[in-house]
Amino acid sequence: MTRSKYADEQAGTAAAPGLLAPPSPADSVSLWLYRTMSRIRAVEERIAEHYPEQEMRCPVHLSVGQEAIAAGVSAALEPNDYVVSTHRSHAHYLAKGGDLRRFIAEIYGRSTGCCGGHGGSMHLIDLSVNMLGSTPIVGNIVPIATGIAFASWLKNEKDVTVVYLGDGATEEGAFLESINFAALKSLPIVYVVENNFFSVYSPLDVRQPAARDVVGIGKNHGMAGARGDGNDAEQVYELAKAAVDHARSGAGPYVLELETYRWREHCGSAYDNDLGYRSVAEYEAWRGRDPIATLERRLLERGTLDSEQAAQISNAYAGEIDDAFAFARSSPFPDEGDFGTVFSTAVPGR
Amino acid sequence: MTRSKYADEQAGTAAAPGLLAPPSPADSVSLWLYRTMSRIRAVEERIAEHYPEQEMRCPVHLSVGQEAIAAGVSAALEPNDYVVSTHRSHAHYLAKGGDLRRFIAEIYGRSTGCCGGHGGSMHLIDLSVNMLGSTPIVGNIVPIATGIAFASWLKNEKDVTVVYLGDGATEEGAFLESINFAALKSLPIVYVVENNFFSVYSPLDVRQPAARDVVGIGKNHGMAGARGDGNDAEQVYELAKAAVDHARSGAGPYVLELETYRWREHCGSAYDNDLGYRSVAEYEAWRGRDPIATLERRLLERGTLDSEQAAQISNAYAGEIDDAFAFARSSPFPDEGDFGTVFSTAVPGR
Amino acid sequence: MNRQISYGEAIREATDQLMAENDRVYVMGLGVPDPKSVFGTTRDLSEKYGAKRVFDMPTSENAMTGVGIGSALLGMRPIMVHQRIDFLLLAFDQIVNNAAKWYSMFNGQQSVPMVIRAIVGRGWGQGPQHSQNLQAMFAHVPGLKVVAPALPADAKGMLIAAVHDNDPVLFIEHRWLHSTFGHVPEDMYETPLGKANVVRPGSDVSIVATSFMVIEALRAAEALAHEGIDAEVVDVRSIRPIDVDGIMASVRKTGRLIACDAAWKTMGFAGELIALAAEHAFEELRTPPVRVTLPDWHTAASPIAAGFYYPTAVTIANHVALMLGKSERDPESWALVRKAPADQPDLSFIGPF
Amino acid sequence: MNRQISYGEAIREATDQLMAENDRVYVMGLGVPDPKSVFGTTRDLSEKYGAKRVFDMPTSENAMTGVGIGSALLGMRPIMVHQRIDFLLLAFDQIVNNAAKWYSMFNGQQSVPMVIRAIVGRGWGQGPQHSQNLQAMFAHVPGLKVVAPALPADAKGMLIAAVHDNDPVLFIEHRWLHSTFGHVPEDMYETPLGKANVVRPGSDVSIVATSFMVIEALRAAEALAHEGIDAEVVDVRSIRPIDVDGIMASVRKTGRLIACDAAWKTMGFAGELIALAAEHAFEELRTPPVRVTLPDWHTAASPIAAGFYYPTAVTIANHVALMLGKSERDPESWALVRKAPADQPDLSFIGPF
Ligand SMILES: Cc1ncc(C[n+]2csc(CCOP(=O)(O)OP(=O)(O)O)c2C)c(N)n1
Ligand SMILES: Cc1ncc(C[n+]2csc(CCOP(=O)(O)OP(=O)(O)O)c2C)c(N)n1
Ligand SMILES: [Mg+2]
Ligand SMILES: [Mg+2]
Repeated sequence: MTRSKYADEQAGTAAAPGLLAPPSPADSVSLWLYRTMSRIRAVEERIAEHYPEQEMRCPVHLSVGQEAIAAGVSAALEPNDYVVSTHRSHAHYLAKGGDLRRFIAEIYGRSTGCCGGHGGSMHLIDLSVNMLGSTPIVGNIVPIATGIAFASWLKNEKDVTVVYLGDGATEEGAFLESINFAALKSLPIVYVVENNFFSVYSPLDVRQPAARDVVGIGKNHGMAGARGDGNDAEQVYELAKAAVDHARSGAGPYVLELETYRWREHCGSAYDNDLGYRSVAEYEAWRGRDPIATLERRLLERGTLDSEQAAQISNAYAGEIDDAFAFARSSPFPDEGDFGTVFSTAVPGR
Repeated sequence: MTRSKYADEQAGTAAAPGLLAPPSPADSVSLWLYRTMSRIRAVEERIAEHYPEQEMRCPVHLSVGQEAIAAGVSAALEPNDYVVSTHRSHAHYLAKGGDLRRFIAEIYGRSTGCCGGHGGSMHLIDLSVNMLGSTPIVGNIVPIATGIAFASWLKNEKDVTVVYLGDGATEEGAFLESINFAALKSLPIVYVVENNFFSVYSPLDVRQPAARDVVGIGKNHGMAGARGDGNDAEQVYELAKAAVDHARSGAGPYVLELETYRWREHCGSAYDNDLGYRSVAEYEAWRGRDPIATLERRLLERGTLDSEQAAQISNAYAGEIDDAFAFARSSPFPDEGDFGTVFSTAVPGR
Repeated sequence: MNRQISYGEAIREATDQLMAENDRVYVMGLGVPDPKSVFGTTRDLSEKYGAKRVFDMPTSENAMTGVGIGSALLGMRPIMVHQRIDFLLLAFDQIVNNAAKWYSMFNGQQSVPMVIRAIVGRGWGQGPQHSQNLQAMFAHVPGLKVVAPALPADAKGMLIAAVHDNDPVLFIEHRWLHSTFGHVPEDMYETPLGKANVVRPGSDVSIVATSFMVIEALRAAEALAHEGIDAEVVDVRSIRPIDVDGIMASVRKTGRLIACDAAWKTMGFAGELIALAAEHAFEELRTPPVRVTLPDWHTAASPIAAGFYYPTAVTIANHVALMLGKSERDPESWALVRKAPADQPDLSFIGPF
Repeated sequence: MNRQISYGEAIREATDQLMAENDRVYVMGLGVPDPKSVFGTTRDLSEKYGAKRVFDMPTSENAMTGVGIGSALLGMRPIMVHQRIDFLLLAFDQIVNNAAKWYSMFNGQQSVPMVIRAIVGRGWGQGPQHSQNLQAMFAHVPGLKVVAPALPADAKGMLIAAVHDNDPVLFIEHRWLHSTFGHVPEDMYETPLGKANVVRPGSDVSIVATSFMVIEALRAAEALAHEGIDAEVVDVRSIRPIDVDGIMASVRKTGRLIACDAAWKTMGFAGELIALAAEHAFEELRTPPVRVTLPDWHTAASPIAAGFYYPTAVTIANHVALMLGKSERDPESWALVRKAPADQPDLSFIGPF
């Protein structure tokens, strides 16, 4: 496995106390992936625990089971690289380094949230880490991402833009229009398609012909691309590294299709296999491919971790999460006066 | 060359008087192609002649130089098959059998026009030959066509829908969305892309990456497709026949990309090489590939026609065209009361 | 017989009867055949009529609208369903340029008998992109019919009328109406498009309201009655065509207009109602007409925002009182008004929507 | 110095100065660098500033709008150009859901300083899909600024103000204005957004007009002056935000309102003006306000239709006369009104447009 910018030290050399802290660049890539996924999982499981209290009064789209993609792609990025995402953006935001407290506060609708309560869970943003936002109209962030990459290109800057999108989003015309322009101008962008085989409760086969190949569609625009196992964080990292390097080198855009599976319901916190839109066998098979357990097994085999350290990491984030929830719940709601300003430049009239 | 439904008789057996009439199913395919192209050319050259009089007070988009596509595709269609088209639809309308008088009257804005003066040159329709309409918003006829094919599919009818679109129209997201659905449902439709290398004055290379392959994009949806010489009417016919047969057999949609070239200005009747957006050498090279002259040469070589007959055909349509222009010019304009009805089912209110 | 069913069930029943009546009717949309069946409004229809006539679609709102239009040209009667009207922003070209124009631009040779069901919402943290009510934009377009029934009986009757109609109809449902109950006849019947309905006669003021605002208006009228104010409530029902005669008859009678609409104020439908009143009831108007609408800003996700954002019965009643020169309100009458958080239709509702 | 240049040239000059001032300004759109350079409004700019900053684009209006927005988030100042506003129907999602909302939905952390130039037309057989004026739909959306200057000096000043502004601005140009001339200062200057302008003071009636209708209103006022009627003409300039104070000051003064807009009547901007007058000038209004607009039907291609479709100075003047109780018009005064076919701005114009 090649090294990323985070890989200044060898695997396993990070000290135990570090294991209890949020993931940091001092980790080896694989350890970073493991810690990042564990942290995202811990955060989302906590959201799921509290969601039924009806105090997070906005939709949430959990990525439990899909963490490897956010982790693997983020590990391949420089801090200045840009990320944007969709309705299902918790993992992307956290993996890019988005502030945990402000995220939880946003779901609780508080003034301390990352959008001050304007956006809710579907509009995560943290400009300090170049997470430039997420939007829930399927596909409509894709042109925005392309424009961000276009601005880098115009300015001759080397920053790469990553946009996450679902398999459903590739059905929107905006996707075709975006990759055509990105390929035309050789923009530094990676389109990361998280194919979890569903759009809400609709399986792929009611939405796309069986032969549809999104990487192939990219190739027919002269765009590089690859497909991979979205539940294998190390594989995702390898693929993403190649994609990001390609984009950064000026060779043009890249499409990465990664297969994965959503464990919990489309929107909300429960499990929904009782609805019957997918088979329990299918679901169980994918749970057997838990990206965190998969990587943990490997790290134990390799001796990068021992089982005590693994357990430590799994539990390492509870305190931080307690704090974020406490912060959110104790934060004030916005005032009436915090709403209603729609213009950045005030002008007369109404 | 295989025979079409029009090929009940052998090439060359059509009697000379027939040569003076509008193309009819009694012709051999190749002769039909030649006559159809000659007729379209004659009609459009007449429009070009009169357009500067400023009595046809609407935009016209001539297809002079591109006639082989309309002719070749139409020769492969059954009368019940459906056709829809774009702003540049004169040739498609005429080749499908659309009424000449009502077409010219429409450009003159008369009540006898095929849209009663509502549409102008960009909205040609003749329901009697299943030419269901044309619209000038780039790409927006493509979903309509897909819906027409979908209705055939729903009704288990074997009629094939053909939609003509330009190279520019394939840049619209609606194109991707349409082919995805057509492939998903295996609809009986042929997407005929007339690639004339320009969108208005913009060449392909400022709009699409060099590697873009519209047939390949179709293939990545599991869609059959082919590319061909759009200035060779017989080749177009062969390709279209295969495409239409494929669609009619239930094997699903088909994309046909045909390369051609527009001789006159994008909109209007003049030549516009003086603008400098394309080289005169390029233009001359394409004029050297005049689809009518190309086929005429072949028919003469084969002995299907002699030069006298060829000349006869070239001049055969003048009378019909005189009549259509006279009809149009002598037709009344619509009355004020002919406008303003926007609903088919009247309801109270405003 | 006074059979009471919900608004959502009324829509399902209408669809069922329409599909049984005419095999050209089909239903498409994201989630239409899925286990949640668009809040139950398409429940069991795919089982009953088959996957060919009741089907899910790709997330391709623009082209799929065109697909509906194209199929309508061949005699089909598509019902397209959107869980949120916001998604139609992607389909404006097909709706405005093709559906609304086909009939007149081709000189009446063909029409587009297509119904687009679009749900609008309120509250529960939808945020700025999943909460809009875009009816004003559609109502500006000649050739489109836009309806927004408030009562279950009208939901059924107007959906049937819409599918029978030869023109494209945008059928707007408010999510908070789905669970409201009312008398709905079992047989098929049409409620005419283009006609408003006086749902509560009164003499002091005309509260002219759309969709869920009719419910708020009725609550306000009830509370106001306890304070001796006799409000007439007019259910607009048809956003376009507008029943100018029907609505103006009420305004001329009372001389006072409160125009209620759960959409942005500026350039919204409430403004059109006021413009019509100024043109058609100039002499009769006794006080300046008033709009009760959403403010001119984007829905914020925070639950606290719902209280500042959505006008309610209280808002309406306060405006009426002010218009009639009553500065004091009777606290007693407020017992009549709904008690639930501003982002929830009632306490039984569990998010997410 | 009283330099007279055309409206089209004013736009070109403003763009040139903006690009020279700030290298973050770029111009994109179909045909922007082509030989016809969008009716000359982008002439020579690609030669001067290079193909990276002045470029053609794929026929992908939706995504390219998003590209503009995304680039604006990184500090660019895109000017996107559309030869017809109709094409924006494909980009509603990006404009409404992203451009107009980004600033408030992300709590003011970023804004979208993007300008979209969109041309509206009149006449010459454009037909139903190439002739719309969709400003009302955009003006309904909080967070969007929509301007439509009528005079060359405002075209320059408002384009400069729009590009300097941090919010998305839709800049609407009427094709028939491009060839009108007026005094335009050479230096860079801003004409403020959000302010109407009294272009002809008067006391008898307020003719409040948008875009090319300002020209028709001025012609009408001139003709009316010969009949002893003193009309005030207000150029709206900013469709949104609306200068309510400025416009209402005029209506309050004259007590009469003719609202002129070259777009469909129902749910159009003229209706909003009348609603505002009913709300804000109720006491002062002496006669019912009147809309002068396009009728509620689709543009037909036939040249004969132009005469039935487009309101002109004559339409306006007739309405004013009627409003003032004058049943007879003075035929003399009509010598002042433009003589050209209804589908042509002047006799020098040669189609197609
Ligand atoms: C334009 C649009 N259409 C429909 C929806 C409703 N919707 C919300 S999330 C979603 C699923 C999209 O599927 P996919 O892109 O695969 O993402 P996933 O939820 O699987 O992560 C849909 C259809 C929407 N938000 N926007
Ligand atoms: C949505 C939209 N964008 C732009 C235009 C302006 N326009 C009219 S014709 C045309 C050219 C389209 O090129 P192509 O599809 O290749 O057709 P061609 O004219 O070459 O036959 C354009 C861009 C339009 N009519 N609709
Ligand atoms: Mg998915
Ligand atoms: Mg072309």
